[in-house]
Amino acid sequence: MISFGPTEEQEVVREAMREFAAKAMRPIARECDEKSELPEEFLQASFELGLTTTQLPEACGGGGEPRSPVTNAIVLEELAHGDATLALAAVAPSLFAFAIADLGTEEQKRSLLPAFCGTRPHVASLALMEPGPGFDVSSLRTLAEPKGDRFVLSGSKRFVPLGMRASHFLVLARGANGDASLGAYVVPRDAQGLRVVGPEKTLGLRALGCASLELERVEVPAEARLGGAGGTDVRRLLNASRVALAAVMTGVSRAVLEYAVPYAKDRVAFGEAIARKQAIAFTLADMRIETDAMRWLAWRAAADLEHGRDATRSAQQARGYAAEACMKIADDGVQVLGGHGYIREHPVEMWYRNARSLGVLEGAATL
Amino acid sequence: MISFGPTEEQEVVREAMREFAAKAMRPIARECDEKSELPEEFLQASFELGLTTTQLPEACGGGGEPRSPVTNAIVLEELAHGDATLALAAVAPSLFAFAIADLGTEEQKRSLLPAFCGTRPHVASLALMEPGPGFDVSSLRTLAEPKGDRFVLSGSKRFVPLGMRASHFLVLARGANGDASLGAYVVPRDAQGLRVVGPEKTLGLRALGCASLELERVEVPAEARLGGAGGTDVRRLLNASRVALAAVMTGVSRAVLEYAVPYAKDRVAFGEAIARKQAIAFTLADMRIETDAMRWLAWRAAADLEHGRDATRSAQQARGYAAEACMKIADDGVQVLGGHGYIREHPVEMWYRNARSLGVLEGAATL
Amino acid sequence: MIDFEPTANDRKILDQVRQEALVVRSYARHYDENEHEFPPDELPQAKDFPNVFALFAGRGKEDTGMGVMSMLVSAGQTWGDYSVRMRRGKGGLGNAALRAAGTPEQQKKWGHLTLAMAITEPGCGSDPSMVQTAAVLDPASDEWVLNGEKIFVTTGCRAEGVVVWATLDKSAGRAGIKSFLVEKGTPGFVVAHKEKKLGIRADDTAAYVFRDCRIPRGNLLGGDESIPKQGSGGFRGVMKTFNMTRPAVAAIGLGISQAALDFTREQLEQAGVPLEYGTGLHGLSAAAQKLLRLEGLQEAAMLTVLRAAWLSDQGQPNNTESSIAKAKGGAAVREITQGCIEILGPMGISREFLLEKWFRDVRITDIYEGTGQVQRLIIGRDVLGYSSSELR
Amino acid sequence: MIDFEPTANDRKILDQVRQEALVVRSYARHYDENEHEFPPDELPQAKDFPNVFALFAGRGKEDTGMGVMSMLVSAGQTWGDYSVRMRRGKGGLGNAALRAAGTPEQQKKWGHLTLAMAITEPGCGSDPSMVQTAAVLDPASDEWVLNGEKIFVTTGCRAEGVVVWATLDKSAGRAGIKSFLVEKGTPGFVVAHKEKKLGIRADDTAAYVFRDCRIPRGNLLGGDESIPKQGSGGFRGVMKTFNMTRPAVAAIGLGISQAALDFTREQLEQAGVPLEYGTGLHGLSAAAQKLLRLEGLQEAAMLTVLRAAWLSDQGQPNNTESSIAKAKGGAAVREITQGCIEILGPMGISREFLLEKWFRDVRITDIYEGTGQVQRLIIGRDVLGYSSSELR
Repeated sequence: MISFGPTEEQEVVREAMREFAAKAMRPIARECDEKSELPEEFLQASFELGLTTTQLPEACGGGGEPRSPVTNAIVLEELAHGDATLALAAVAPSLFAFAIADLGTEEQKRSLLPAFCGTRPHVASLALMEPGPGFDVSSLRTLAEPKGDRFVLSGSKRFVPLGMRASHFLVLARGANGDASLGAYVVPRDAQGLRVVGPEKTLGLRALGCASLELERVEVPAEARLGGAGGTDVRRLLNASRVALAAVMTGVSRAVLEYAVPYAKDRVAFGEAIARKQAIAFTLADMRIETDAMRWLAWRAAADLEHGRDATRSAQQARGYAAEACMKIADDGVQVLGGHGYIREHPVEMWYRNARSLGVLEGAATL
Repeated sequence: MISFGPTEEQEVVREAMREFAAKAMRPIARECDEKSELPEEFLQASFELGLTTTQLPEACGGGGEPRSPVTNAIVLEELAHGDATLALAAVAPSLFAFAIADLGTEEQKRSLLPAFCGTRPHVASLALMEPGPGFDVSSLRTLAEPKGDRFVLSGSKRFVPLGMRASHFLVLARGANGDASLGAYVVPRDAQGLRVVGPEKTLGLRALGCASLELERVEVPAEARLGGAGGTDVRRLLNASRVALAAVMTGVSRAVLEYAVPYAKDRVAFGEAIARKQAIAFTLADMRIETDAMRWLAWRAAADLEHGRDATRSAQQARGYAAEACMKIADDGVQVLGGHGYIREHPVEMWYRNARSLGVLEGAATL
Repeated sequence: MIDFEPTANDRKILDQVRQEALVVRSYARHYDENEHEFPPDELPQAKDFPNVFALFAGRGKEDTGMGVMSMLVSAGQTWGDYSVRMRRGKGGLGNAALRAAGTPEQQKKWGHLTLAMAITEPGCGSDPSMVQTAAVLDPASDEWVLNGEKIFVTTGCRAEGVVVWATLDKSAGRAGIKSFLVEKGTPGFVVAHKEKKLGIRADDTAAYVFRDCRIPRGNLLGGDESIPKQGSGGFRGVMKTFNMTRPAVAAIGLGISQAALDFTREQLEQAGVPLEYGTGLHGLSAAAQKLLRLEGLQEAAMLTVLRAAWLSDQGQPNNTESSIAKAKGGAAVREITQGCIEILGPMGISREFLLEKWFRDVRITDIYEGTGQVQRLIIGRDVLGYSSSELR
Repeated sequence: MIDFEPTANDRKILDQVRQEALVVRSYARHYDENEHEFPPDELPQAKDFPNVFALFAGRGKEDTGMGVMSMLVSAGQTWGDYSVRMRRGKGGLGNAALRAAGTPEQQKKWGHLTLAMAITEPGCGSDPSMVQTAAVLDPASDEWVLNGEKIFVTTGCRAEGVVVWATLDKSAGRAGIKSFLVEKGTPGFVVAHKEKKLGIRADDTAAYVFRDCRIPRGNLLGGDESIPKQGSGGFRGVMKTFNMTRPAVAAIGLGISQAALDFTREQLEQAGVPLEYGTGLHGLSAAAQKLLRLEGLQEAAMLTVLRAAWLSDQGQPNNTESSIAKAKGGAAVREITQGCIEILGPMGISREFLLEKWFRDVRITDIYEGTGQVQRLIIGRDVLGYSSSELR
């Protein structure tokens, strides 16, 4: 059935997240960006939202609530409305944990999930991106060679969110000698041959504490492969991550619109509020149009995930569309503010950097 | 030396062409489109402009004036400002004749050029395009197999301008068995195995009388190859054609702008001329910006041709940019006129069809 | 619960619509090339097809709402052709206006007629409040006397009657505008001509002239002859109609752009061009990437349409969302059809195929029922909390 | 004769500029990451490089005009970096204003100083006619007393003096606006702070405060204290400056976007991506097609800049063309730098490379010296034959 109606529970969650974003994220976002630092208190506070824990199985100490990608998309839009960097920091662990919960073996769940269900934030992260021009999933160069009952991982990873604090990495790699199939491998931070370098200096998302990984023949047991030695379809993992990014970009876009509107109504030029000029007003109207469209695409892809339908197409469309629209909205936001869009006294310049950065995470979302 | 200054002679030619376009082209354009017909009188009148003859060698009865691609670009913008279809009809023969004059053997010049220097219009045309999705020069399927001292041509051609009236065709084909090099072959209309079908029904440019060619093992002597049995670099030919198209699209764009301006100043909505609304005025400003940019790109590529520099890059940029900008300008023109942009009482409707058609001649100019 | 999958019952209807669309297509080119002809009210094949509306029986609460379904049905029909239908449904825009603004008696009296709606005038474009057509009451005969011209009247030739917007008092602006029902054949009511257009040529779009056209006093829709002092009471009444039509118009256009996308994909696939989702973009050709991008744009636009319709199914206000759907749809269909021709190249402009026709037909979407500019005014006012005088 | 090839003499200069730019680049990241520092007026390597301006000697009529050359030189320099120079040229925007509006005596007196130009105010954005800073004549001391605030003053920290726009009579609007020269150190003239910005961080952009700042009566540029009844005489005088600066600002931005394109092409070529011109687009990858498209956009924008400069070389009016160059350049550099990051993907946002910096630096282009919106007002008025009151 086609319906745009959130459940009452989803409405409640949305409200709570909106409040958290306004109180605990927006006010600290600029300082985090200037210092490229993620405060412990924020990690603790966001951990206490239970974004990860509540949806993990009871057997592992979780809340046992059914996983709802749609709810998560709603949550992420609200958090990113507060700040995209902090929103990604808040959910990075769940990308790892949910991957284990959804695609992992019983043994993997037993050994890895309880850590996320304690009283303190636990960090583990997804290692997907790699150095070099035009990275995308079709061009992974990190290899996993089978060697007896083990896999040997070699390659480089970049922009691993919260990588500087992570206890484990879920490393995506191609099979060696001709086997092009993608696999995901759980690698503990202290693994032989793994070097964690960083934090990486980036255009935006500066407080995300991204790390680079250098893997020199890192050996892991066959059971370290997500889903067991035989592996599993990691596309579900990538699709979930794409939907998450689409939701984040929706939140950023809405933030720009809601910041630009009062500015344009206050700002007087040529004798009247600039908001009364069609060039400005229509730009704001377009922001509203596109923010709506982005949200529905993200919801649609999330619904595919939620009902176990193949989300490959809908997730790519959601992320691709959001990347293009969010970049334009942030760019227009700077233009509406004019000189004030270019200085760091206003958040728009930060959103401009974040929008461009979000659009290329995991590879160009649109060309 | 970098200069945007036309010569006095070029100024004179521009004025003459502008007048011809206003008097002999714009007034009949709509009827030609509705009837998909090209009046003899127009062919005669445009022939008398001497666009082709004056720049052909005196030895062949021509005016012997130096070839000036820049002047030709200026001419084409003005003619296309009158009507793109009629402009292409007026210069289609010169694409053939100039190719022979610039790249042909002495024998080819002697045998083919005098016909263009008579008192009546003579038509010969370039056969480049082919059926099937995504045609472009990289995917020519028409083959020229060497057979003794002859070539055997096989394939299909589409959208051959004035094809229904042409005495000869300059057929572009790939070498057979592995030799991927492009060649151009002079094929008389009455050649064995050549079927000329049409006129083709098209979205725009309806009066251009385009033909399809079906070549079933058409045999031509080795000397029929442009430049002789060894061939020649046909890219110069293609570059010249691309510059011509860029100039035509510049003229169409200027026509839209100059038609939309008075309309928008007359048209009253919500109590004032719509031209006073930023949404409309800025659209018109953008038309002016892009029409300028298109023209300079076309001139730059033409200057490369004129000075014998490789124009491959500049010609592709000129055509690609013009195709995108001209499509947008025609589209915006329809929007500025609103309902009147959708009905055939105004030329904008026709320009919208012509703009889309021009942009894909010879294959997509932009993607 | 949020979801976007049609139910089995939904699919039954949409599959049927698709079957009819495939038949309808075979007539599309003929009526485009022969614009003086009108497509039949019923195609010969109609006997083999149950009436789609019969399938709407026996749907439950767990099925998709009627508003949303009607958008999908509209898009499904125009996927076949803009003008040709297996069976022409009775009724035009005017019937919607009659339902929205007419008294019960008026609905009873004229509901069975196919009614066009005449709003636009040579001088007023998409600004309905500028209506110049005047209605003057003649107390002697107790009749309204209409004088004025209307253009772009959809189904204007075949309609049996028309709902005309006219003003009782130009000085009153919007407030003075009322809608009147005029039956065909009324003296002084002349159908001037069928417009020659870029596309939708099989469609009838008429121009009307009213010269001292006299109609009974009771033909004023709603019957309220008073001119509200402020605001635009009467005007609001007639404007109601638009909340339903804007998303519908967008859906109609998106059915056509979907046809263009499907045709383009099919052609590229036959040519062996890889068009996969999920692989990175760097693996794709320029043409493939462009097609995937346009497919995403299509989905985005359609979702804004469904959202506006869903709100009305919920009985929630959807004025802004209707404009969002119309603005987004109108822009998207232009970009999509232009892009498909670009992708296919020269064959895209050949009248051997329907793509060039879809490119022409769909261009009306961003023009009628309020241009994209008008929609942005509505959206902008909502976003900024401005009145129509603050943002013009 | 129409042509677009630099002469041998032109190339000598441009090659030299390129050599310096390559050196300058090695300093770019440092001054971006350490925005409190100012780049030196002369780099250590300067001794190995002749002064570019020496090369301008001995050029003939067959060489490219000075205006056009200065655009190419500006673009060539910012290809290296926006702020760092091998040798910092004396003079700022204010010097241009002094040349345009100052009396011979004034030019002689202050020409040797580096002069900033202070126009924008917290309240008036890119609308110079809204200047609130007031200049009041004190007959007793025969001094002007200035009061007001200015922001976004380029080279505001290091300038030795500033040309300030102030009004003699707010009620007179544009006509009342005059420009005054204030030397650093004048009591009541406070340099508030260096702005923290998205990009061009090594650049100094200051905020000024004038509090009862007294300057000699002779510091009014041009010396004309009268307020023209209609039109905007004094204002026109100061506006002159912009005819030269708008194309220059676009050229400065296009030097940066060219750097982004060259870096992106180089990276793709190293990765073995085919990037040929001349072959059809269907043979190209999505990334290649996007790069070629952006390279064309770069050329298009640069040509509009050269056109505006060429007109001024010919002594022809170029007000509209200057706005075309600024509007086109401002939009092009945004699209190009955003697109290059898209093409290179994640590496594009790493501060290991300068691309992300170019993306930030270049964004100022469409903002200062009049936003794209302001430029479109100027172009629109010209296209429509409207006055500034008819199109606002």
